[in-house]
Amino acid sequence: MTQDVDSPALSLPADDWDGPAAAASEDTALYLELDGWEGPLDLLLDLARRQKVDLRRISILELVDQYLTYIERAEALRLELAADYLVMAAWLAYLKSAMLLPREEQPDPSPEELALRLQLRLQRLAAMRDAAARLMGRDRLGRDVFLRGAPEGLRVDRKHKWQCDWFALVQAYGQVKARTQPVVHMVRDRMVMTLDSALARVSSLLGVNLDWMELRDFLPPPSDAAYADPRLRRSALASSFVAALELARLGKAELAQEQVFGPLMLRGIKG
Amino acid sequence: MSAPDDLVRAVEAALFAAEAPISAEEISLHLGGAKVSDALEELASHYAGRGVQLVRRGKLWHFQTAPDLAHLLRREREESRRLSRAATEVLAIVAYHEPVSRAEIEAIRGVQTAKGTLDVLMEAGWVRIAGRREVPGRPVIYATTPEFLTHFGLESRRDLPGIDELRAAGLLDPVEDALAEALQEPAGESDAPLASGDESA
Amino acid sequence: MSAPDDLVRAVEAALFAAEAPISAEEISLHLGGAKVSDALEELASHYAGRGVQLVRRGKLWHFQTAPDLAHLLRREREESRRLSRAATEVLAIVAYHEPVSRAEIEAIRGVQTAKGTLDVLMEAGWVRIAGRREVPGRPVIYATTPEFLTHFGLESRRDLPGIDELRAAGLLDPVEDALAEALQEPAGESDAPLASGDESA
Repeated sequence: MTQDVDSPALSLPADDWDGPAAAASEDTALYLELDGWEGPLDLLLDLARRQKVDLRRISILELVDQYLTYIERAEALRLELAADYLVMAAWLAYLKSAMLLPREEQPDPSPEELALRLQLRLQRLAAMRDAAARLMGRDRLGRDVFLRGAPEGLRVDRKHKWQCDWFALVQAYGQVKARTQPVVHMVRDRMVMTLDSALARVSSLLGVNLDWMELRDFLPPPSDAAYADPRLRRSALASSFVAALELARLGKAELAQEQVFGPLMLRGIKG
Repeated sequence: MSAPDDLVRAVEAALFAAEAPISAEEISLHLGGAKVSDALEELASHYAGRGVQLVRRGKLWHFQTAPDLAHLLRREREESRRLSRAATEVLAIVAYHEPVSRAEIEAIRGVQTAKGTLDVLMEAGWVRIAGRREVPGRPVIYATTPEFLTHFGLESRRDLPGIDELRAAGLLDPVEDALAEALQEPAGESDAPLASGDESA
Repeated sequence: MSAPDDLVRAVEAALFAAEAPISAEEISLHLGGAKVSDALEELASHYAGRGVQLVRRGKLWHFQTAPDLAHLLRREREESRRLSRAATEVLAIVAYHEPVSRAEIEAIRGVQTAKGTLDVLMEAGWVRIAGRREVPGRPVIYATTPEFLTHFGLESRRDLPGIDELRAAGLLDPVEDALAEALQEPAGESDAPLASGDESA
């Protein structure tokens, strides 16, 4: 039941439609321009209004006939019709045949219900179309009534009340001074385990043990007084790790780690 | 004629000076929080019948020229772009049914509504997005704006032309509701719409 | 009050809607050549004493809000805002080094100082232009105002703590430490790490 308004199928020269389009009644000449309608419901409403009776008392049968005549005529003139119009035509033809059947043979849903539904839809569309016209006909601002042409304007001047306290002020100055003071960088002398000594230690231990061992086991034991300082132990761990990588690179060791952050296992390679 | 008091004068001046319709609250803010509703009423009645009138649209008030003088004042410059028929229909549907989804608009019109149609109405400032309907798909729903009331000279949506009659006639209810109701009526009455040509004359 | 006649109403509406002051001849043209001078006089006297007045300037007429109400058309709103970190630094430098030029402020801060920062301080009423330095380029020099002393509760600038006191209070800690601490916090909140409760009173 829907149709694209912009469908090019509907743009036709108006010349094609100079004569009466409907043969049903000569006095209601239908000057039908195909692009004058927004879809089949719009066309049906227009046809219904030509019956010049209240939409609640409209003859659906007559309406169906008019629509089908219109579509047939358009097809006879080999006008391209949008699919929506044809779908509606098929549905209305079905409705008409159902309505003509004896009451006991009527299908479900009943033709009364289908016809009523169509009628209700037409009523609602007509109501909104009238409402739109009445809305547009009101005294509209800028067209019928006017605001003051040159208002002085109401102004709101925003004024900031700035907040700052003594401490923030003094502290800011302290930070400026601190930031611009010459700074001397001191690097503290720290005990480290050198890479060379770690390399020597790890490779000698690998030589005596062919099983997987965790990297930490290669470190000097904490009982070793020289390595009691935790910072030196961290250095030893780092150096031993680099040593392990180096040995793996040289093909003298294998590394394995089962999970992220899991223990790093190390094993010597024979030969 | 009695001279207006200071508050009335001040409210009058604020309304004249305002560049756009203004609420009582906003006027009150300008006047140091004074209660302005009585002054507004007094002004509205003072200006009734004059060439300029004080009108209320929703929560907003403004002065405007009297509608019966339109023919004298209508500007020469070309009328602002006319709305297409599709756009006026969509606007009416939004106004009379709000809040309403695009699918509901399309169900009434029987055609798809081009995206641009709603955009035009939103650009004009008459329609806004009013949230989403809490049903599957959460469709966007549309409603009218305060500017819509101002532009079309409506005090509120209750002033929409014919809205009471349409509501009483059930023409603002969905087709399904109306159908269910109609089918419950005695069969004799529901035949009427199906009457063939000769009966409907 | 007698109702205005149609001509008066039309003149009133035309004057109201006019986008600029308008002459009697022009109004007359709008109204099909009617003689409008009496209507203008009647309107001028009707509006005398109201919040809006019809005034004549030379040959041109226009409505304007009553001059005694002009102050109502402008409303001030004060918003409290915290001085930015950069502005606080600049204010401190001006306070410690005044009078000082912008180039000197930048040399002390080690960063460029946006013009807007000094404007804010002048808007706040804490910094003023104190003349020009008699060196090439004659740069503007800035100093603090009496309001500055009042706001910060200082008898004179000599009440500002000296460098030694700042150091004792930990306010001259090496930048690295302050920076490291500041970086652990959301930007802009870097004040706190240096604050020690009892001093901030």
